[in-house]
Amino acid sequence: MIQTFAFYLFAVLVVASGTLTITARNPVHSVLWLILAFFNAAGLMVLVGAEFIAMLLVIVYVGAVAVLFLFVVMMLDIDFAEMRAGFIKNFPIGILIALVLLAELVLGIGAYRAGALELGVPDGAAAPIVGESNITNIGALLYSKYVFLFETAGIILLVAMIGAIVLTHRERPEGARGHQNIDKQNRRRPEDATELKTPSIGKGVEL
Amino acid sequence: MSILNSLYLSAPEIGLVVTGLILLLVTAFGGVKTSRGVTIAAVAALFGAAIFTLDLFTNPSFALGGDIWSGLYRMDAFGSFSKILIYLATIGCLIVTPKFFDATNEYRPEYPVLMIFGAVGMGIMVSAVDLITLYMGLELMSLASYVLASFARSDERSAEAGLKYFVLGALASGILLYGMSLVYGFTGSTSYLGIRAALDGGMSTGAVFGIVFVLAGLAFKVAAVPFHMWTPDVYEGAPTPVTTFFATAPKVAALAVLMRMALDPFGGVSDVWQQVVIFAALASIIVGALGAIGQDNVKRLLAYSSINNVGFILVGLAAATETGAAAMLVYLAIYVAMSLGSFVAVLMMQDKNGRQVENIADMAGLSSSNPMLALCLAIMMLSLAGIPPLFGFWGKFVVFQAAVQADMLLFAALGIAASVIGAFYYLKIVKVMYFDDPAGVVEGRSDTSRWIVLAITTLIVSPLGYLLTPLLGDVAARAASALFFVV
Amino acid sequence: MGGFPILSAMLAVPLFAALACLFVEAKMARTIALGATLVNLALGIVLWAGYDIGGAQWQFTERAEVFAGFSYALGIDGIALMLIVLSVFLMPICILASWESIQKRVGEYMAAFLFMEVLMIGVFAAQDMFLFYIFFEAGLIPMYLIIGIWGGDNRIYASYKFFLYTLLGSVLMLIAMLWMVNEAGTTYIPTLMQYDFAPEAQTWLWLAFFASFAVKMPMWPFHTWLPDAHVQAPTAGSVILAGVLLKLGGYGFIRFSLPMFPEASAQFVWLILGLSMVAVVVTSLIALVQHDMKKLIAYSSVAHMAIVTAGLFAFNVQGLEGAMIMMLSHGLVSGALFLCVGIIYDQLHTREIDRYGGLSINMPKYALFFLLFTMASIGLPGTSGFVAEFLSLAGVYKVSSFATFVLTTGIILGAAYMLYLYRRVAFGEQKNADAAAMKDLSVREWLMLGPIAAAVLWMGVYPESFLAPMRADIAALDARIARAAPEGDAKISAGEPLQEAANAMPGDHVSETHGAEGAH
Amino acid sequence: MQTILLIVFLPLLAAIVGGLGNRMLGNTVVKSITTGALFVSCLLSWPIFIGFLNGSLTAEVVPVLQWVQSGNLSFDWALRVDTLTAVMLVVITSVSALVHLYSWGYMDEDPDQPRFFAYLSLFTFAMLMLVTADNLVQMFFGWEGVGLASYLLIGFWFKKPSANAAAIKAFVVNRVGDLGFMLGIFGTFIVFGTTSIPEILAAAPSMSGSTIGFLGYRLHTMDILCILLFIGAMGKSAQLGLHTWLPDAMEGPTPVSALIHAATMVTAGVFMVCRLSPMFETAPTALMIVTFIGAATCIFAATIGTTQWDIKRVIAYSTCSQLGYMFFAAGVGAYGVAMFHLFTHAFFKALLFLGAGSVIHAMHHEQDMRYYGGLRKKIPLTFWAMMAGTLAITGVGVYHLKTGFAGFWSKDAILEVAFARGTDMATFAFWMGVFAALLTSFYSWRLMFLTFWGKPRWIESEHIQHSVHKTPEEAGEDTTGGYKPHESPLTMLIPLGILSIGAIGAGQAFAPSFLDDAAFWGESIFYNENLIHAMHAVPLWVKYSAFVVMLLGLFGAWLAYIKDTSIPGKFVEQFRYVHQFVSNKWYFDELYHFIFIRPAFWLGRKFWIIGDQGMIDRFGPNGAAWVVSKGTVAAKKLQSGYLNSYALVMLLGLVAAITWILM
Amino acid sequence: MTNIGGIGIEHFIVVSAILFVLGVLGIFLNRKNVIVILMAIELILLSVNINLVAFSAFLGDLTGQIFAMFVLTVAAGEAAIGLAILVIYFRGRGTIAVDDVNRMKG
Repeated sequence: MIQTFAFYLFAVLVVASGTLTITARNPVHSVLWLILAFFNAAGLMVLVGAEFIAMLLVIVYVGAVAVLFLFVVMMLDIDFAEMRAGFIKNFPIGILIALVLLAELVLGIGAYRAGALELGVPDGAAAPIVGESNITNIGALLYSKYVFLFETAGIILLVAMIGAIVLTHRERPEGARGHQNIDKQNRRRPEDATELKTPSIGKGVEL
Repeated sequence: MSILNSLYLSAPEIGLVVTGLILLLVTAFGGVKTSRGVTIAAVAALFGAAIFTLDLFTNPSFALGGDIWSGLYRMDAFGSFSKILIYLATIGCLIVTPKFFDATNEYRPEYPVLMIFGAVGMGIMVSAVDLITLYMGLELMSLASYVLASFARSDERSAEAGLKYFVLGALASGILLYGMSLVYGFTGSTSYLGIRAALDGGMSTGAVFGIVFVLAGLAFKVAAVPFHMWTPDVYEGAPTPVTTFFATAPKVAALAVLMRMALDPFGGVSDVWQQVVIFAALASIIVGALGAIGQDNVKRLLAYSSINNVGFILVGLAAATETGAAAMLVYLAIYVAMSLGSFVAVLMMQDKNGRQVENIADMAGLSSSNPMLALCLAIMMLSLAGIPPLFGFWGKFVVFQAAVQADMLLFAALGIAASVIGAFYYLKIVKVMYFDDPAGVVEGRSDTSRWIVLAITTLIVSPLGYLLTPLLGDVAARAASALFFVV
Repeated sequence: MGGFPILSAMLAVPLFAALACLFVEAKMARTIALGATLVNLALGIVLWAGYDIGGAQWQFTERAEVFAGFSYALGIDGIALMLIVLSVFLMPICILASWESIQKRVGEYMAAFLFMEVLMIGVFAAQDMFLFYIFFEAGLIPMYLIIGIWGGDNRIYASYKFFLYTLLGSVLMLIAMLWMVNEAGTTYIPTLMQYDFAPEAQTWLWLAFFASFAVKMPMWPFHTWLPDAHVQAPTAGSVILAGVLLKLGGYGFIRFSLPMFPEASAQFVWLILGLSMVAVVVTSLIALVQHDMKKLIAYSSVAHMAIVTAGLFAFNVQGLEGAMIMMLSHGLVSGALFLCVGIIYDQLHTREIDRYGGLSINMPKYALFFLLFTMASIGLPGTSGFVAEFLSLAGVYKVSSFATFVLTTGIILGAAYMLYLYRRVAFGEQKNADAAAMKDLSVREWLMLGPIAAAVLWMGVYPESFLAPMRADIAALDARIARAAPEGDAKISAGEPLQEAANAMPGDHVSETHGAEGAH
Repeated sequence: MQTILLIVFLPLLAAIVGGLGNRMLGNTVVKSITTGALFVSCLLSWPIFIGFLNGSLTAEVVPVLQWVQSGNLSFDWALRVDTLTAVMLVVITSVSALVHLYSWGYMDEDPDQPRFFAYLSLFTFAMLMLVTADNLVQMFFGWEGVGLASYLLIGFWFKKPSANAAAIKAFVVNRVGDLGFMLGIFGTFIVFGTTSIPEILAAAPSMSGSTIGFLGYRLHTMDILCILLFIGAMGKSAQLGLHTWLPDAMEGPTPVSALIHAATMVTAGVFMVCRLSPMFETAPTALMIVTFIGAATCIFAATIGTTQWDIKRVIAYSTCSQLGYMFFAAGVGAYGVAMFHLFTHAFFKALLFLGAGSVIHAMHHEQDMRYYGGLRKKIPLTFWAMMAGTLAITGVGVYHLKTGFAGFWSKDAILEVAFARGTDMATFAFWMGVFAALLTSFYSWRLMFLTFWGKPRWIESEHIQHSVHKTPEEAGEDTTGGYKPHESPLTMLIPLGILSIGAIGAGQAFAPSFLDDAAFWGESIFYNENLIHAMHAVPLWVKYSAFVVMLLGLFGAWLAYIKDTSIPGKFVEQFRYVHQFVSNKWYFDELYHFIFIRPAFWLGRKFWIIGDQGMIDRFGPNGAAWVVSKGTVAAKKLQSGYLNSYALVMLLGLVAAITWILM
Repeated sequence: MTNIGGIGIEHFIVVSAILFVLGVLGIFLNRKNVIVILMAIELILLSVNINLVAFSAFLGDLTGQIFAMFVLTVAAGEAAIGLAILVIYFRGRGTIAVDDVNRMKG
């Protein structure tokens, strides 16, 4: 019973916050709604016993990705007032198609008729070991069967990193605003930074 | 399969990754000045990978390879064939790149590194026999591609290209993934073997959805209509060497994946997707041709041309037979040569300030100012149009042969009739170069490496290419048979 | 001829010459081109001389399985022999025709022509269907370039039209070929010529081939590319276009459509005859009102080609041989007419008929040649045109008297437009000083026109030379299609012969009058 | 009999040498070669003719060269010599030789003489090929060859637009006939499986009752074949309907008119009907048509002849009319008679033409008889030659004296045989022939009177004005304008003399052989002995009818052009419309112009502009291009550059695919 | 596992489908801001993850969860690249309004 209630709560919330994410005028609000959606989705995952993924979702998404979004929204310094509201001109047809898709998905898959839905039969190779925790089970698989992909995932993150750096990193030319010479900064001594002046009274200082 | 076996059979990818990592270190410490060295090293690595793959391909004991990495990955003739093409195409693209960035001085050693990782991603894709592997490989390739598309940071068009590519690519990934999730749910497996077995045993509506979503996601990668919209913009906006890359290696990878996906896990239910593929093929041929006709920008034109050609390749897929698959591979191989050649020729056209000439009108009279270049480009164009005796004809020939053998006569007739529309814009390039009065814009001299790439591709595309037909046909047939080899 | 691969040699000579031409300067290119075409002409003569009339159907065969899916199989029968000889005969003339008039990009021009020669010979010599197709379609490229680079003012439109129109026609044929090969399991033309396809399939296959050959011929209403292409092409381009390229369509019909799909061919006789009839009347009338010399001759080509198609689909020996001779004859005659136009075009740079006039006065030799070719074009007996027209129409008569009647009106209309042209160009007052100042034939032009004139007369007076090599092949073809031959409308039914002559006088009456009047 | 090879090919050789040698050889050499060759041919021909005349020679075929062998259709170059051919040989070579000679004088001032002589010789060759043909195709070769030569010679003065137009007209109208001829040959080939004339003639009776399909109708085989072939003959012999080219052909030099358009080529049709007479005899309907056309032409041309002013046109219509006689003679079955008229006609008509040429020569190229008059004394030799010709054509002769000029023998025989034949059509032809004889006499004498009698009216001629550099006003009372007509040179007079002999004596000399000697003709034509007997047995009034109408014509002409020259004016006044109709040649040219030529050009333009450009191109290639360009615009529009719409299209595709599959 | 307190797999599928459609809608109905599009993509990936996890749970097979984990990883990388591209785009153009991203078209 409580599970049913929890499901509907999370489900309604995730849909609502998802809707608000894409409709909010202010991108900051969007990010926040997105975070809410993630939380609720994590709740749904917990409900089916996938605690590890749920936690991952919260940590990776809320902790990293969403914050990254926020960061960029702030950084880009967008004049939100200028942001045009409203939707594109083929809004009705877009909505219509989306609804058709939704209807097809929902009806087509036959999700509403409980019991009529036939899931596949797994071969059991990745069946969870009964009694072990979710995280243990996942770990066991991840480092044995999926080790190849695990490594690949690493490469993907590496590429993402290289990409982000290559794209955004700017070697600022000497003298330009924001240019930093780390060597120079390291070599800096107090005596270089501060100069003691003994100004005569009433004369002021020549800087 | 033991872990050693797995390591051995995936050695090309592993080797490339290791090289990539080392080069990355070199990059990190050496900075921009290592660019050229890193490029050469990357070419060498890719070449080595290609040789090794070739060895795997020709080694009889690995004729049909086997599933490695716990059934996530398969070494077979099909994968090897595709990978060799991918590596060679990547090499070609890498060779012709550095000079391009001379004008803006934006070349960075990360470029070859990204290419290597991209190539690895493609390698993984084409060898994947598990949805997850496929997804990982695809994303590895895609991420590298997104970055490469926006590599020319000073060029606004490059950024826009990257952005469009990224957004739409991510959407496509989303569709693909959603489909994968459905397939997983309704077949209970992510491995191709399991999926095929489950689908052969009967298919639920959910699985159908999954199949369509997956194929739609892949259609984006191959740029088939109606998932082609990104292509012209990205091809135009991305730096030309990157466009060259997009038009070749990832195309091969995406098509190979599509083939494997359609014919292996979904091979038993071909009636589900066949009609959709037929439609996509015809639509691609027509839309590609129509779109190309109105273009003033040669890169954009070639983008539409690639859509057009994908349509022809899909004709082979629509046949859903082994000959069809072999035909697609033959076409792919020829297409890579043609595409590479045409883009390199475009790359070699620079004005007196060293800027890239992209406007078709500026190519006017190229045949008088630079006859060899014009000749090569003309050969490429006529070959792309599928006019014999150029080798491009052979590609069309085999795919339509496959379609005819599969008794899809009307489809074949429509497709080939639509190819005439396509011939129009290829002729337009020839016309501009040969018939129009010189515009005197193209001036630049190009370096030897590009000439070499152009010469090789031109030779392949020229009638001499027909001498390759037995070899190519044989190899493609072997590769295709691997696809139909049911364990 | 022993083992010498003469057909390959004929392909190789111009091919290498073409490659050489790309890299040398103008003067050298001309020489190379002329040399190569002359060598090929010599080889062609050797070929003709070595052809064993009454020997094997396919001679000089060569075969190499170097390709996947098709083979490099060459070989000729009498029909192909004649067309090859026509091609190699016209080529040196084309080169000569371009000797002075082409001044830009000479190397490329010569190369294009030499490639053209390779492809033409290849088409006729190919024994493999896909090899044929490759040669067949490849011809578009050099011709496209020739029209587009060295053509007239509106060359772009013409070259596109030429290229795309003919391409569209031939791609459908490719599909049909693929199906046939799939069905019959061979690409070898001689085998396919004996293969019996199911009649229902034949219909579609025939239509697909028709799409290609009808455009190539060109048959009405697929002809509109031809006037444009001819008008814009340089002289030699027109010569080759009219002389050889149009023959590819006829060759296709005779090599593919008829022997491979006899039933379908019979089924579509009405279509062919109908289109041919329309073509003869309509295009002849159109030719009558042209102001552009080349356009006029181009339209006349359409009319003449209609006779070819009609003859081919007459399903009898006369029709087939007539059509073949018509192809050869038209190749020579229309080629020569285009040369005639080219000769004066080179001097005055206009094809406008009204700009000329009275050329007989200052160019008598030219006028004589022009007259000869005009007469050959309208089928004056003694020239090749007559033998061609006569045989094909005699053949057609066996199928349909009505078609023959309409087709034969072509001889009236043909005479009208050709003589009208001749009158306006060669006769009349010298209206324009510049036209009046034109020089008569130079030695080079003599060398161009003379051989053609000789060939035209030879073919007209002693066509046996040309008929003999084809006889066996035509007979074989006739035997092959005999089973489907349509019934003619003549259908003679015997009746009671008249007992006496129409103007017989009653005998008794005779004796009476005789007795009364006596001898005169 | 290998001489036939020489006879036929010498002119060809001369033509080639003369034509190609042209300016290189010079006028005199070319003229000598061609004329010489013709005289040799002529001299070789007469022995053959005489040989047949006295029965010492028999029909023979001399093969020359294989021509065409295609399936069961084969025909070769071969020269057939029989009586019919022999008759034609002498006619052709004699007239041709004389015309060659005549042309030395007539064409003396022309700059293009070699070309002229080459054409003449070429014509002779073609004509000889025609008459020696052993098969229909070779006959057709000659047929077209003479057509070519005729075309070239009519258009010899190619600077004159009228000459060019006439040349084309001649060729094209002839081609209309050729259409029939060709169809006839094809049909013959279908029916008999051969084009060899002897074989056809042998097989013809067996096919006489059969029917054949033609243009969707079922017709009697032999009738339709003969009609088709006769259409060819109509074209060449300028019979009613296809006659329009002949008067215009007078644009050519006068010797040409004499040779081609009087003596030889135009009679080819008659020759053909005679050659194929056994075949025609199996086709009653066709013969009816031949008779009718012949009779109609005969009277029709004669009416026009009475109103023409151009001296050559009068003779041209006269030719047309005389050909009509020949045809209806053939039509009623009297082929020998037709050939006889052909034979005599060749002499007197050539004579008339050459005489007219001589007049024209004398009158500084003026051809309008209105500007002649009183030339009798100025050019007496020409006058007497013309007189001989006129007497011949009008058929002066007295039956009971058994004497008369050439025309008397042949024309009267035709009238008699038509009467004797007795059928309705033949009787119709007879009456037409009689009436035409009246008109013939009238226009012939009209010509003579206008030209040689009366007062000179020369100064009104522009040609004369040009010559004497005076206007009529300046000349005042002197209507000669001071112009002095001069008699023609000897080269022209000699042919006139020789032909005069023919015109006077040919009938008398050869009538027995041609008319009554079945052995003379042998197998070469269908010879109906009974008919000839019937011919001789006609009533006396029939025999004298021609003579009477001749006198009437003479009287009428004398009345109108000598006695009271105002009569023609009054007559014209009275019967304005009739005169207009007749003098405008029954409006045939206008009619043809209206129903054939104008529509042809109109249709040509419409087919071109509306058909080719407006329909085929517009909806074909250009239409396709238009569709493609619209598609291009649409494709470009779709590619809007907006991410949203790209995503939308992707989604659309996805939804469409799903919907498609689910449905 | 067949259901959790009456909640079957179909419920999860519906939720995920709605989220998926929302994400898609977010992409093509948005004209304001490219960042929101990136967020919409995250929504799509979220829907996929819900699907995968739910299937995994109901199938009793961990593959789905592993898959979801990899999706999460990749999504993070994708977000990083996306934002990086967005940044350089903004640097060049000074705007991230979706409507302005149409320099290239046709």
